[in-house]
Amino acid sequence: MSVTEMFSYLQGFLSADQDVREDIRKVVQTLEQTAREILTVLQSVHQPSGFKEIPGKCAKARELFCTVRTQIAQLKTKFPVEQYYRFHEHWRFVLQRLAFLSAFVVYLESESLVTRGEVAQILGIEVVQDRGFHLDLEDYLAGVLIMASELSRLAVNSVTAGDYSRPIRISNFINELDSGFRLLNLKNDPLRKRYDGLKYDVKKIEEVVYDLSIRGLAKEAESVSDK
Amino acid sequence: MSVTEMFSYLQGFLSADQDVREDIRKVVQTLEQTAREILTVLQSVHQPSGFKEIPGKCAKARELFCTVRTQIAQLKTKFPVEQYYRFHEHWRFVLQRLAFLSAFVVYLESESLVTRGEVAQILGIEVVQDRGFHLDLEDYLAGVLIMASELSRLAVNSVTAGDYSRPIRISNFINELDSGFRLLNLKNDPLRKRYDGLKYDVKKIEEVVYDLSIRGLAKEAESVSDK
Amino acid sequence: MSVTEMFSYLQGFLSADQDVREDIRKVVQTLEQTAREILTVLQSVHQPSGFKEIPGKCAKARELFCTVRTQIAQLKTKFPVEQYYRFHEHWRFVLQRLAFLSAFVVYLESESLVTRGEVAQILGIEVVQDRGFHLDLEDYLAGVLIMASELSRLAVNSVTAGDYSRPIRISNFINELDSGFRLLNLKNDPLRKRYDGLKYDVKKIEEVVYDLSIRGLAKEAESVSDK
Amino acid sequence: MSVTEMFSYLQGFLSADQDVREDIRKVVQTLEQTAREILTVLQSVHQPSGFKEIPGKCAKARELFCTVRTQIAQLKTKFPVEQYYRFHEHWRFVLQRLAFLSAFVVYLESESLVTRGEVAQILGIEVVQDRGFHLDLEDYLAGVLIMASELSRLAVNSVTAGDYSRPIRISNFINELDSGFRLLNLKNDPLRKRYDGLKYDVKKIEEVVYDLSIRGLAKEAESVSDK
Amino acid sequence: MSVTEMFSYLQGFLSADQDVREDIRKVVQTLEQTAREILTVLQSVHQPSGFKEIPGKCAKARELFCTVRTQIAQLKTKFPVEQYYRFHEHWRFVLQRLAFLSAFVVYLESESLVTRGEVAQILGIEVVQDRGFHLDLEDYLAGVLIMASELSRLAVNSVTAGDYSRPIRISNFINELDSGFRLLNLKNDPLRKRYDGLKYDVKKIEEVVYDLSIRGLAKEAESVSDK
Amino acid sequence: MSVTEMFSYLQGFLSADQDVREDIRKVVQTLEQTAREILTVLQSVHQPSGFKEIPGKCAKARELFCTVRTQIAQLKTKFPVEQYYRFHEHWRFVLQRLAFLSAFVVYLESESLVTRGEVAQILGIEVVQDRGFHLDLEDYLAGVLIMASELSRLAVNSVTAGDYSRPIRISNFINELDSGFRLLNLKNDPLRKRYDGLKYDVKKIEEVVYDLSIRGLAKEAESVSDK
Amino acid sequence: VGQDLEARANPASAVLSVFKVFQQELDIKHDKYERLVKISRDVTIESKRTIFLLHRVTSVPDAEALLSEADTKLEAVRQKIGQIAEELRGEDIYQFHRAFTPGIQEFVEAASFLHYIRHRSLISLEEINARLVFVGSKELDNKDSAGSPEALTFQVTPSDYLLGVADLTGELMRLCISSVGNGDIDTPFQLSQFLRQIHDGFSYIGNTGPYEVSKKLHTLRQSLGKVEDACYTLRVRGSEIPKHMLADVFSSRSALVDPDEGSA
Amino acid sequence: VGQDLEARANPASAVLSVFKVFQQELDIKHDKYERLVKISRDVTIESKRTIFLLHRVTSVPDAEALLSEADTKLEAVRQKIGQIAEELRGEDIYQFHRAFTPGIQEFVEAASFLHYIRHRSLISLEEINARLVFVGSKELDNKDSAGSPEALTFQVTPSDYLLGVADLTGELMRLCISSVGNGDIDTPFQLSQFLRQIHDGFSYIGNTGPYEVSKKLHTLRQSLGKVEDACYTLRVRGSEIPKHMLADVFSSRSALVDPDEGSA
Ligand SMILES: [Mn+2]
Ligand SMILES: [Mn+2]
Repeated sequence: MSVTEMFSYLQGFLSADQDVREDIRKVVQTLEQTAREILTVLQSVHQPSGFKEIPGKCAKARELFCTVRTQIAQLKTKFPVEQYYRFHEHWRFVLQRLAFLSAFVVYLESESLVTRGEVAQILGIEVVQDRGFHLDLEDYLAGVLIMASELSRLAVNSVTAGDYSRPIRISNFINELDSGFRLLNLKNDPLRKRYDGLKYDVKKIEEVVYDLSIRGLAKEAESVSDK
Repeated sequence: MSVTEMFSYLQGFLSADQDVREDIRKVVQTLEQTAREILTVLQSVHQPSGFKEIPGKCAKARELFCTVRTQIAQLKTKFPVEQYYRFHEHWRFVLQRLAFLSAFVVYLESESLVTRGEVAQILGIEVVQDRGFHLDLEDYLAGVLIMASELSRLAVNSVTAGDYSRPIRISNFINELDSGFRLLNLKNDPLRKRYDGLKYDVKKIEEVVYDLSIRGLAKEAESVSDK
Repeated sequence: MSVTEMFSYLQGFLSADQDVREDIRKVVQTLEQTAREILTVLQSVHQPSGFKEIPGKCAKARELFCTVRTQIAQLKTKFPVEQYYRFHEHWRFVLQRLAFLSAFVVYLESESLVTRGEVAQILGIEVVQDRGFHLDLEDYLAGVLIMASELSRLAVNSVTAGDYSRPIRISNFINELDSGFRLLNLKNDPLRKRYDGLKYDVKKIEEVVYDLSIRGLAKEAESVSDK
Repeated sequence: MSVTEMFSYLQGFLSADQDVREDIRKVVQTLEQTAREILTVLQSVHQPSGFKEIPGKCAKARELFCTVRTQIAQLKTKFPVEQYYRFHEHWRFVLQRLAFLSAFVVYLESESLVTRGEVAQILGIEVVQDRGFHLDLEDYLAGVLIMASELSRLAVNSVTAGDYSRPIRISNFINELDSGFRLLNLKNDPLRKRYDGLKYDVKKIEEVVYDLSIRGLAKEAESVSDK
Repeated sequence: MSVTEMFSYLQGFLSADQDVREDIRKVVQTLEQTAREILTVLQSVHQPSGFKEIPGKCAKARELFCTVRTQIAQLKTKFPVEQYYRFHEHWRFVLQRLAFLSAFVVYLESESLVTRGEVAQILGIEVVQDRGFHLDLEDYLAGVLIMASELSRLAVNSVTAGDYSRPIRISNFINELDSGFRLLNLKNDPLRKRYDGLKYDVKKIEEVVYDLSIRGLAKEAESVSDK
Repeated sequence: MSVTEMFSYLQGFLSADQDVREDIRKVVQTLEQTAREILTVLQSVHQPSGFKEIPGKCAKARELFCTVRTQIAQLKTKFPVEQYYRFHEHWRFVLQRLAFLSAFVVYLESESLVTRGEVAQILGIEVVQDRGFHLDLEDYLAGVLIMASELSRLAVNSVTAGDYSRPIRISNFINELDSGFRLLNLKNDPLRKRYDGLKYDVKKIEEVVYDLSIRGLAKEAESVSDK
Repeated sequence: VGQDLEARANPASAVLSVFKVFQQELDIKHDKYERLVKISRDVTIESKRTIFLLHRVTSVPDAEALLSEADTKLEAVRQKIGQIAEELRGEDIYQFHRAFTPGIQEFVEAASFLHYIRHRSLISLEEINARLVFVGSKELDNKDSAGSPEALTFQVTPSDYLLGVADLTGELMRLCISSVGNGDIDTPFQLSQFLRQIHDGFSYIGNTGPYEVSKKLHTLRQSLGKVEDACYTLRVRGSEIPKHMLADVFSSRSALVDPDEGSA
Repeated sequence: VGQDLEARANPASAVLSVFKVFQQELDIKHDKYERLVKISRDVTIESKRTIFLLHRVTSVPDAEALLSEADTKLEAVRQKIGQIAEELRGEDIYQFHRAFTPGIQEFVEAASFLHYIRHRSLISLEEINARLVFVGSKELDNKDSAGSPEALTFQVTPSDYLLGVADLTGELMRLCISSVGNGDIDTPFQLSQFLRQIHDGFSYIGNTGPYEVSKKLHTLRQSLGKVEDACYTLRVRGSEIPKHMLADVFSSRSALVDPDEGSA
């Protein structure tokens, strides 16, 4: 085989790789679009009027997650499954956003922490790597941390909207999350940096609860929720 | 499962990942050591005295590649084969050096371009990804480009050592290589940058040949090699 | 001695240095793990339920400091004592965290400022450099400043938990600390930056006391503590 | 002891530390001044006229090294010897420059590689840390690498000045040095980056030798030096 | 003049410049020390006990300003008067602090805004640039803004100390100041950033007044001060 | 129009913009492919054997320029003609390469400098901006400068191929070009950097001519071409 | 000029004569670029001053007078943009875009700020562009109205518009904090609503916008946080009114509890 | 202006009236700064063009004519610097230094380049400053010579001078490479000598100079390397002459071997 033949042959590999990346990029773009739409739907919970409509908003988001699953199904067809990490950077960002959105929907619905398995299910992917396109642990954790910061904003806006009990529930939830993260031995990577942000969220929410407590609104909230 | 249990469980994954990376790093260090030893063996070809000993040096290098194969064999045991790209960054640098060293040995032995398959064989790895730990196409090409730059140095030192025919042969070889690379549609990545360096090697070698020509040394070389 | 012999000999030094650093890194990782565990124990004081259990929590933390002492004892064996500052960066971060944890325990126990000597004792190290592995003054001060920020959080959470007198005591303590720091002539370094954060803690705590005062809760607190 | 007393006491330490650093800075400034003067003396060897005066220039530099020794002697008195690494950053830069200048003088005098011991002797310091103010291995190596780059410049200017044999000797020397460095397992630090520059120096000098060879000037040089 | 002579001349200039800066730095350090002492004296006004002692504290601060004047007098001798802005950065920070301290003393004494002229007088410097070492307008304004932030803290602590009329007077004062600042067209510089902070001070004070109003404490305060 | 509608509208615009860019990128890739093919055809002139085939190679290149014209025609349809500079960056690089290739073909054919109009004609585009898709002056000049560097290489290889008159003609041509470029006032942009490279090309060619002169080969060449 | 010396040396050189033309073309272009940079700097400064002026709206009694003063200032900026349009007459505006984009963004910021204060809504790109139509080369000079009525327009690009609006949010945040300080509790709630819409708009656009927008998103998020915090504080403290001496509050600070009377 | 509205609202406010004065003071300062930035940009551009013109010196026959053209151009730059000096009249020049330092550095580069070409030596800071003395406010306007003969001077700072000279070395390197290309082998050796002196001067100053100088030292070292390489090449190739048809060379390229005839 001459050098020319050899390089022609190699070019085939390069083209194939570029085509795969091009294909992935396109699907990822549609995924990003859908993720932004879900975000738009869920962000309305910060509106004073949005509080009553949470179940409706969640249902709406759940519908859009169908689209997400279809799009991810398409994404899976674009490359051999064992090359997940070869192309990981292409979808890592959007996958973290989607993990966040899943976690946020689940929290709004049930005030509980979504598990990695649940996120995988919502997105129509696997948890464990050997079973196919999966949710990397770091990406799941990043999604959870993005949600924590959204919840600290929600605590503030709940009060503005006159809901005094939600912040207290958020506070408990976030504290539990913080303890959980303290069990992890994180490397000095982007995830660690994101985790360092969590303590600001914790503090912010504690201050909201404090404001309610000192004005006797926390008790009021409790008694309301007791009924 | 409580949040605490969940995070304890997740920590298991993180620890495992960190251990794998630690193990990989250690084996990669031994590989780097061996690569430096092979380089030291091959560097002697640039010495005036080294020109006659090329076959011996190549044999010596071939022996050291045995060690490389053993070390790569160890490396393979450190992580699941389908996670190659997850840890690629750890060995990418040394693998490119080893591809260069393989290409250089083969060139010194036969004045021909090593194929990706041959490099894989020398290193005891696969060409195609699905068959296991393999040589990424980009890493192979990077190795070839490092060799091109080494050859421009060799052309210069050949003249110093009084060998006037080798630069002309190198020139032909490098021109062929250059044409080959021109068939490739490279992305704007480190490889592309390395390839941009090739034209300086081509030019340098052409200038060596020019220097020989204008002094009538090129003809002399031809007539010698004709005999 | 030939150049080759000389460099072989020098490589011995480099390897030894790398081994020492590797050893240090490993022990430091275990220290970080223990520090996170102590933090988890002490974090519970921010919970409404945690206020009564402070003595118990402190005792628990004191126990874990035994582990810290054992780990630091190991750390000391990893390098010659006079090269403390050569490797300082490796343990500086965790040592500041441990100084903070010591200061926090001591404050929770006795509402007094831990001295550098006490911290050194808790960690099983020296105060003065010439006597061995010691606590750098800057690291001690950094630990104290981290505690100040933790106390501003504690003041907030005390109110939530219905303890109205603790914030006032914290306020006095932090004011004293602030005056103390004002005696120091700090360079423009990370410590200075941390110290700049202290004034936000002071202000926050003053606002908590204000909130109590304007609602007549401060007096209530005093009368309670008078009894 | 009140907090105020405690901080007054601590301020004593901080002031002492700042005074030490101030003192060190001042001596280091005088050292830098002397180092620049030595450099100015030695740089004249690049002048066409400077070649004959090398012994004189070296003698001049040797005299200035007396000043250096006096200044370093002063430096040593400014801080406790076991705190070398605490203040290392203050003199690291100038010590590397001085190691370079020592290596350059020794090379110009004897065309041999200065040992770490010789540099230490020229500067009036120790080699081994436990014996006092010493020359860190990395600083010695950095100095040697700076010299390598100066020698590649010298090879060029030697030719311009009509000295055709010096570049060939420099080439041999640098090749030996390169082999030496290849024995070292350098970390990914500034020293490694500097070492990466060595290969450009090697190549540059090889090209000078090539230019001489192809014009028959190398032989001429040899025959001259044979006499 | 030869190139060497020219550079010697320039080097002389640069050395002189460095010496001047060194001298300035030293005096500035003593100024910073005195400024911190004045601050410590004035900080006590935030203490409940401190409110009655304001005149005494102000007198104490006035005394310390004598030291400031002496120190600034020394500073003036360190550089040619027409090169004020060449070295401005060295004392800008401390001058702003001193302007703040002057403004704070004057406010505490007379509840009025210190004029630029008064600050200049307190510090023993000029107002107008051409008359010598002067107070830059931006530095005066920065000092005033630092005071505004201190006053918002004072309003909070006044309430804690049971003084309900002071916050209202502070509120009027700060509002007038705010109107003044609104007239200025600032660049995107540190002053602008500080001015943005003023809005938060105004807001904080408004909140204090509001808290007093809804509790009828504002009226009480007015009637007290009316008497 | 509501804020949401406005952002939808803007998003539409941005998406459209992205689509246009995507379309442009694709056509530009095909252009780059063709440009590389033309280059490969023309590269053979550097081979000893290639000198006789210049006319044939030029013809071959001319054919490939038909493809270029078709591809540029497609490119033109991808965006509104008056927004040339909005997307300029996408094709600037390839257009400069194509200008170079046009200039090189024209030089090889007629040893004259291609005009901007001729390049435009070869590429099927306009010269003047208001008439549509045109050749920016800077891009034309960049192309000419790339050719200059190619000609310096050609001068070297001509000698190797035994053609001693071509370098002298190239020398005259390049000198004229150099005079032309000296008339321009360039900004500190890539073109300026490229123009700085021209000086090295001129220098290189001068050296070739010098080498021919001292060997009497230049005269020989002239007398040959005089015939 | 130097080229003449050259030309005299090689009178017949075709190359030199075309390069002489090139020299002119390049110099003309660079000169135009420079002029645009200078006008853009003026536009920036005057726009910034308009923004400062507008912040005074919360502290003056006669807001209308101030707004009309802002109109006058912006009209002057508009005239400067007219100069830019004049320079760009017949040019591809993207060719010189980098020269004037900072000024145009600042103008969008100022114009949209004024528009918000007056109309409590977001000015659209079309509304901005509609104002940037200039008739004749000296529009102000009314005597010359018989001259060529050729309309000259300047088109703000969607990207510049977006970047200007992103900066507007910072000014709105400042306005919000000032309003609280001035005892106006209506404006903050209005502003938080409005800012949230813009924030949601930007997050809808996400990373499809120009790179600089993504960079500004962080600041935008912070501004929104500050405004939301301010509203939160107002709400929390408002919750205490009923429990303490309510009558008092009504009499002394009626504005606080009557949200319809905020300073619009 | 807005302040009037304010003042009308609080007619008695002393605070507002002093802040009105502050507003003026700040605006005057910022306006001056802006004007200086603009003049500085002009100085930069014209200096750069002078440098380009000077590079033509190796390719024109009548160097003197070109140099006098450069003189004229630099005189225009000087006038612009006169405007800067006018703006700075009575001011502390360091107050606005950041506004005009880029222009002044470029002027130093151009003036020292011209000086080198003419005198083959480094212009001193004093020589530069001696030229920046302006008599009267409109020095060019000679009719007005009866007016105030008050001398206005501009003082280039040593730092700006050093930074300009550091940049000069880049131009000298370009000149050197061009010279080789034009067959002038004398100039490169002269230049390498001169550049080496400047290089040694800068390394003597080391890190005691302003921070920007240290940054430029690397480029300076590279330029010196290029010039030394060029001289090396000339020497190496020169070594071959005696061995091949020496007569030929003498006849056809006498300039090459007669170093006294280089284009000075
Ligand atoms: Mn703004
Ligand atoms: Mn320049």
